Formats: sequence, C-alpha cells, structure tokens
Amino acid sequence: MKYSELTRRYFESATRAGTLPDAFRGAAGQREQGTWVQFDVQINAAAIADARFLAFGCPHTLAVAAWLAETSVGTPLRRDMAESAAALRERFAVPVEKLGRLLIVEDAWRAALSAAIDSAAPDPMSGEGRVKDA
Amino acid sequence: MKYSELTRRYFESATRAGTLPDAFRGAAGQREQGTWVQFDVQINAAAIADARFLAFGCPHTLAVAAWLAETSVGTPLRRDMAESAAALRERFAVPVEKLGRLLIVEDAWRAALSAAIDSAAPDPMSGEGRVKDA
Amino acid sequence: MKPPVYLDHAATTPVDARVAARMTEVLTDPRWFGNSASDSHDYGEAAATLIEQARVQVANAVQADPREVVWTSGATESNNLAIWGVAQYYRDRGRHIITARTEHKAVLDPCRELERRGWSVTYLAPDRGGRLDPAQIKAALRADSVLVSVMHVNNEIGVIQDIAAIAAICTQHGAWLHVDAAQSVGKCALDFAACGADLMSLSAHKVYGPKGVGALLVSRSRAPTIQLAPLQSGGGQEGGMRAGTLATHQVVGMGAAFELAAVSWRADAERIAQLQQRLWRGLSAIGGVLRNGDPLHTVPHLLNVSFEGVEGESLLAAVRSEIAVSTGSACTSATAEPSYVLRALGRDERLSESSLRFGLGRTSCEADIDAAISVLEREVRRLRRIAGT
Amino acid sequence: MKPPVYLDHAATTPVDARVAARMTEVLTDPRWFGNSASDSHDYGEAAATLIEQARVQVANAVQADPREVVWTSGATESNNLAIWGVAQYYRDRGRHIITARTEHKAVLDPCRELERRGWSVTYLAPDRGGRLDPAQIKAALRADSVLVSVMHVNNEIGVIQDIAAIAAICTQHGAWLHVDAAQSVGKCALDFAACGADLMSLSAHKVYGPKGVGALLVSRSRAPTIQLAPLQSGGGQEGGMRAGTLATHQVVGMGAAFELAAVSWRADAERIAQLQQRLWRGLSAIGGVLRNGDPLHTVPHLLNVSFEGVEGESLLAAVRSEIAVSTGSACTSATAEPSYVLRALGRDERLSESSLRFGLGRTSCEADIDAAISVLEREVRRLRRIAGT
Ligand SMILES: Cc1ncc(COP(=O)(O)O)c(C=O)c1O
Ligand SMILES: Cc1ncc(COP(=O)(O)O)c(C=O)c1O
Repeated sequence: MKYSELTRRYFESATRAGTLPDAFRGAAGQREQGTWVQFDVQINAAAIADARFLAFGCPHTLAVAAWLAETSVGTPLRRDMAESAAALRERFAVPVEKLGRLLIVEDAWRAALSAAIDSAAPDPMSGEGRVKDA
Repeated sequence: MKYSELTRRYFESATRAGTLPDAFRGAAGQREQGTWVQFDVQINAAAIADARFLAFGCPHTLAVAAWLAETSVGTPLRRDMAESAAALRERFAVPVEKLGRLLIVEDAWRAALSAAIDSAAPDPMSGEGRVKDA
Repeated sequence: MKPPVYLDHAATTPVDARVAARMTEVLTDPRWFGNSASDSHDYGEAAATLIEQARVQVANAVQADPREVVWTSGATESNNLAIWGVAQYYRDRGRHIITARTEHKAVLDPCRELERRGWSVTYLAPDRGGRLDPAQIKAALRADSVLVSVMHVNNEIGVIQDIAAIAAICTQHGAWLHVDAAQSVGKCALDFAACGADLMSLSAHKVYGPKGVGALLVSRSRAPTIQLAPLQSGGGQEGGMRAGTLATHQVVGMGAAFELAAVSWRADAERIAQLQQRLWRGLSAIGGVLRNGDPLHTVPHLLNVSFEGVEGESLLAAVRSEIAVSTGSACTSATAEPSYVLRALGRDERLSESSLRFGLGRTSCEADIDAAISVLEREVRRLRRIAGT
Repeated sequence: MKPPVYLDHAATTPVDARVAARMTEVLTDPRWFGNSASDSHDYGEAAATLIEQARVQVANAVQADPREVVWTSGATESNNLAIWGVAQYYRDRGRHIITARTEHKAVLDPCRELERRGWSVTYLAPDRGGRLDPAQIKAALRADSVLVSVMHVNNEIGVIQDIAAIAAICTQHGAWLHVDAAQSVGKCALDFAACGADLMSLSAHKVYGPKGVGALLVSRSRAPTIQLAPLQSGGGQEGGMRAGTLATHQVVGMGAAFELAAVSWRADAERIAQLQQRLWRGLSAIGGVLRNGDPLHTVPHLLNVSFEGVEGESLLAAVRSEIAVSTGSACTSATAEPSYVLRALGRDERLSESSLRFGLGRTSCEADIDAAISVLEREVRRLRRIAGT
C-alpha cells in the first residue's frame, strides 16, 4: 500500500499522541475489531486549548487522528470535525474501503467534543467524559 | 536418431549402389510402404562375382544392403545371408522396431540368390530372375 | 567441424543479445529479485513494476490492452488455458468446439481430451493449400458451440488463416474465438484489437525471446467479457486466471523481444522473403520437389517442401550434419507418424515423410540458403540414385 | 537511502551468482538455444543434453531418480498438476481428498475447485504448533480416498510435518501422497526415495534459482506406478505429463541451484539457526511478542512472530523502509484477510494480522538481524504508545 506524503508525515511523527490531564475524553471503536481511537481535549473558554489522541489502527487512522488533534488547537469548540470524513478521506488519500475507519475517528472526536460542549456551560469541571487523571 | 559408426559409414559411402548387367536380381518391399530393396548378383562358378543394391528406406536399410553387397563378393553361393537378420541387427545397432526392415533386406537377398542358385545348374544364362539388360 | 546451418527458426529462435542482456540484468541486480506478489516491501514492488512495463511492451506489439495480457509459461499453456478455460467455464452453455485438423498439438490434444469427457469437437479439413474457408466455420457452428479455435500462422507450412473473417462469423454467432498466434509475432501483421479474436496465444521463444514464457490475451472489448476457468490456481496472480510466482526475468525478456519485433518485423520479413524465394528457386531446380501450403498465403519465414523419391529418415540423416531443419517425420523411429498437417493437406504418407521444413529467421543469410541448396541437391540426387528413383 | 534489509527469503531468494552465470551462458551461447524437442538436429539434441544433466542434478539433490522429475513452471503448477492430475486420473476409483488447513493456496484452491465439481475434501486442523498428528490422517482416510496432500515445510511458520509417518499410513491404505516441498530444499534434509511420498512439488526460486521453473517428482518405486492426467497437453514432452517447450536456461538454473543447495544446506542451516536464535532473543526482549509455530519442529530459516498491542498494517508501514518482511495481513487493504495459517493455529484475528514472517537466507548476516531487532524495538514501542497499549 502506498500512502500519501501527508499520511506518511502524520503517521511517522504522530505529534500529540498521548493523553491529557483534566481533559474531556471521547473514544470509539474497539481494538479487537482493528480500530480504536480516543481524543482528549482541554478547553479554554470556547476554544480547544490542547488535544491528544491515542489510536490503534492503520496508518490512515493514526494520521487523521494526529492531524485532527494538531490542527484543532486554538479552534472554537464545535461537535463536528473541522472537515467531514469525506473531505478527510480526500485530504489523506484514504481508500474508499477504509471510510468506516474515518467514521470511527469522527465518532471519537464528536464524543470528546460533545463531552466538552455539554459540560462546558454549567460546570466544565464535573461533566461526563471528564478525565480526572490521565 | 543416433546411428552407429558402421551404419553411418555404409549409409554415407553406399558402395555398390546400382545395378549390374547380366546379373540375377531379387527385390522385396514397396517404396509406397517406405522400404524397398533390390540386389543384383553376378556369379562366377559357385561364387558371387559381383553384387549391387538399390534401396529406398531408412539409413539402417541402406547400410545393411550396402554391407551385404560388398561383403558377399567372393563368397560361395548360398540362399541365406552370411549373417542372420538378428545378427545384422546387432552389428548395425538397429532398433528392434526396425527388424521388419531387415527382413525385407533378407527377402530381397534370398530372392536374388535363389534366382542365381536355381538357374545355376542347367543353364545359368537363362534362369528366372536373370537380368538381360540392366 | 562447422556447426550445421540453423534453418529451424519455427521450432525456436536464439535469444536476441539485447534481450539476453536485459534478462541477465534482472537476474543479477539485487534491486529486482523480489517476488512481484510481495507487496509488503520495495523488492516486491520493484519486480511488479518491471512486470507491468513488460506487459505494456507485449500489449503494444500486438495492439492489445495491457490488462488483456495474462502471463503463461508458453503458448502450450496458453492454448490449454484457452480451451480448457472456456470449455469448463461455459460447460453449462454448450459443449461443442470447432477447430481445424492442421492446428498445433497443444490445441488438438486438449480437444481430444475434452471429447473423452463428453464434449463434441468438429475438426475442419483445410483445402489442399492448408486454408480454411470461413464458410466452413459458419456451417459447423451449432447452438451449443462455445468455442472456435483456429491458428493464425501454421507452424509447419506457414499458411495464414483469415482470422478477421472467422472472427466476424463467431461474433455474429456468439461463440468465442481463440487464435493460436505463436508463429505470428515478428513475422506478419498482428492486431489483436482489430482482428476480433477473444483469446490469443503468444510465445516468446519464437520471437528471439526466452523459452518458458508466453501469454494468453484475453479480450476486454466484448460485453460481457469472456471468462475462463483457470488451469492452475492458488495465489491469485493474473487476476485469478493464472496463479504462480511470475518469473520477472522471463517476462521482461518477452517484453523486450516483442518490442524489438514490433520495430523490426517489416524489414525482417522483406529480407526473409527474398531468402525464401532464393531457397525455393534453388530447391525446385533439383526437380521432383513439391511445395506444401498455399504460397499466396504464407509467411516468408517458412518453406515446407516434399522430395519425391527419397525416404524421409534417410534424407534427414544425409543432411543433418550440414543443415538443421525440421522434418515431416516427427520422430525418426520406425513408429514415426508422418506429419498430420501435411496428411491433412492431402499429401500421401511418403511425401509427408520426405518433407523438410525450412524456418528462416533473423540470423539467416544468403550463404545459409546456398549451403542448404547445395547439400540438398547433392544428397537428394544421391539418395534417388541409391533408390533407383 | 539504504535499501531495506531483505528478510523475506521464504517469498523468494536472489539468484545465486553462479546460477545466473550458468543461465546467461545457456541464454547466449549459440550451441544451446535449440528446442530440446527438435531431435532432427544437433541444436535440439544439445539442449536436450543440458536438460537431462539438470534432471540428474535435481534428482540427486533430493534422492530421486532422474526419471521421476517432471519439469514444471514452479511449485504452483506442480501442486495443481499433482492434485488435478490424481483427482482426474483416479476419478472412478474415488473422489475424496485429505489435506490440511495450513497448506499453501496452490493446494487449497485446487481442492476447493474440486469440491465445486463434486469431490469431497477433508481439511485437517493442525495443533496449536501447526503440526498434524499422523493419526489424524489415519482417522480421515475413507474407502474412496485417493489422495492425501500434506506439505513438508510450511511457508508461513516453517513447521515441518512428519512425512514419513504420514506416507506409511497412506501406503497401507492405498491412497497416494502428495507433498509440497517448495520450502524444504536447501533448508532441511529431504529424501524423496526414503520419505515414501508418491508426488513432490519443488520450486527453484526458493533455493537461489530462477523464478518460473519447478518440478513435480512422480515416484516410480511403487507398483503399479502412479498415473496423472496432465494439466496441459500437446507436444508429448515429459512423458506426456507436461507438454510445452522446455526452457533450457531455466531448467539448467534449477539444476545448478539444487546442486549448490545439496552441497551447502547443512552449513547454511547451522549458520542460519544461530541468526534465528539471535533474532528471537532480540524480539522477545521487546515483550508481548509471541512465536507462531512449534519451535521444536521448524526450519531455522523462518521465524514468525505476533506483536501484541500493535495493528498489523501500521506495524508494516512503520518498518518497511528498513526491513523487507512478509506480514500476516496478506494484503494491506481494508479487506485484507489475516493469515489463514495463523488463524488455523488458533491465533485471533488481531494477532494473526500483527504477525511478521522473517525469512532468513544465505545473504542474511548478524548486522541484518540486529537492524531488524532495532527497528522493531523502536516501532513496536512507538505504536504501542500511540495505541495506549
Ligand atoms: C503454432 C504453435 N502453437 C503452440 C506452440 C507451443 O508453444 P510453446 O513452445 O511456447 O509451448 C508452438 C511451438 O511449439 C507453435 O508453433
Ligand atoms: C509451500 C509453497 N508451495 C507452493 C509455492 C508456489 O511456488 P511457485 O512460486 O514456484 O509457484 C510456494 C511459494 O510461493 C510455497 O511456499
């Protein structure tokens, strides 16, 4: 399998792989099924202050997760990814059979962001999906 | 097909290929069937004075016929070949499937010699098988 | 002793020096030894790249689409794959096959075997020149005919069949057409796309390429596309149609040889046509020499003649130290069957056996031709004298 | 950039320089280009002589009789010829075949196809180490069993089956035994005469010979001797069992490679066993690394391990610029099936997919092993960190 330059770069550097303390967390997929992704996001007012990911999966999955974590920092809180799964598929030249894996990335992302957004209003420090100790 | 040294030599030189005037003649086989042999023998008292052969057939057939014609000169008249077909088969390393061809050589030889022998006693010059003009 | 003059290019050809050099490179360069099926590393992918380049070369040489090329071990396998492949795949559609009596054994033998297994096969008789009339195909086609297999250039007599006309009939009737073109490449024009065949067998070693590699062209231009049951499976190579590790150096050799043939065949054929004329003039001057196959529809590379009044095995034995040719008596033992191709043309057993096939090629020159004429003149005369004919 | 360290010798091997030199000689020397089937001239006979010499070399390397060697285009064809050949020839005697789940696809695919045509096939499950118990064969044999097909050395895990014990059972029962020994030559002792197999598949390119040539050994020591329906016919080569112009240079290459292997395999195997130990020591130190296949019954040339907590495709992507290995995920697309061999050993899908097969060979050295260990240590740790495992 040939990977695009971008996929290769994010797969190899995997910047922001890891977890964050005091962050909102969302995960999707299952390692036993071959793909699992988790995002931790720290928020600051209505923006993402920092983000980390963990991923078990193919290079495309890792690269897209890494890219999302990296490019999201500083962007306003919203449930959706900055780009649709379809757009990300193009950006990273992901084979169409792998679209399902990008949807897992999306689910994980939405779970983390939803946790952040839903809990942001009243008391961000006690919402569901809140990581006490990462 | 590999031929023995002896076969090759007699096939290539084919000494005594041809016919003789005033000779006894015997032939066997058919060109249409792939093998045909003819011998002409001139006799002198009770011995073969000279012999010639013609042959249409494989190299073994030609070589054996040539050898018979050559080696018979000076030998006493007898119906049989000096060696049996089986012995000739060994001498010339003829494949066993070709034994039938040696039997054609033998038939031609016996026909020529029989003509000579049968006509030799009373009047050699008028026997059957006598070549008037070769 | 001087080696015999090689005049058996229809049996096989020497590998072109440029082809051999390229093959040696592939055989020895550490970049290219990988298994082209190994997509987990660069060694495999480098080999796969070479194979795809060769596929394009072969396709271009015969006006095919590279995706239509299925690599095989030679035209024998290609013929078997075509015939078995169609017969088995379409077994429920029909079990009748049409071919000709003058086809190569690699077509006739699988047909015979299919007959033993319940298929029915029509063996068309060509005319005395070796040509089929397309109307014969038309007449032979039945509702259950699934395959017509007719060769392009005959390997014994060089006669060229009218493939385009036959293809038109097959297409109209809905039967697949397989063409054995092992003897065509480098000898005459060959256009897979235009001729209308569905399957075409090719071989490298008849075209100054290596022995042991060939191709079956499988057309993608008809809808629905033709399907084949594979002869050998397990590994999924060649789209499942032919499993087995591809021999990179072999395939590269075939590609190079076909590319060279595409460039030079016209010039080669013109030169060789002159040599063939010279040869025929010389041989016919001996007298009692009959030409086999319609001279108006043959490739110049082949000249097949029968010598009256000489026996086949002796003829060969007499000339073989000086010229290397092929004979109508397939084997020189007593049980040899005379050429079934010449028999199908109506030659009697003797004339079939006393035939010689001269295969002219790129290495042939006037001196070769003159040497052949001279030895034949001498030996035919000698044998006739010995035979009293 | 430095090319990746080649550790995929079980997929294919580079052609030994001496073998390549010999092949080039045959490809280019004007004495040897003839068609070995042309018995009408010396060019053909010279080629036939080379082929017979190579036949002796191959036979000697595996303790067979030269007359037992049938040349093929590789072990894929040999396997297909063995299985189809026996199934078709003995179709009226019985239509049951026994094989194992861990066989090569070139055995399993023809078996599947035969099932589709009405044969019945028993696929035996090996133990967790990959070994069959000969008693399993005994239990599976039926009155209509005509063929047992069991490989000698497995191509993914290197496990060696007890062929002699299986052969004894087959002989007693009157079923033919076919053995795929494509991975055996040059790696362990192999004695066709002694092992009792009736058919044995061999391939040149696994033993530093050329791709595209192999052999099927067809035993002549049992009475009545085994018969085969040919896969491809037409030309009568190889005693009618395998038609097609023989590729002299290929066959000569296989002969030379087998002769070299017969001389050097013991020393090679000892050296490689040490490399394998070094590799296993290094990899197991990473932690969470599981060895696939019974280490007591494997050739030293193969080491197959699964890495816990890493995904197969990413593992391969992470290491492939530095090492060339084969993976348990046959293909790296999303639809890849994880190795059916490892699945048959009871490994789950993830561990089957995250496996790597290291194929050590003549070119392998300690530096290669150390490079492999170091890149795997680094990348497995990294991927586990990313995966949070
Ligand atoms: C017309 C024709 N078909 C098929 C073949 C067989 O080809 P190969 O030698 O590549 O098996 C040949 C040559 O022997 C041939 O002349
Ligand atoms: C065990 C086994 N059998 C058969 C084959 C097929 O052999 P070939 O590549 O010669 O077609 C291979 C190699 O791919 C193999 O490892």
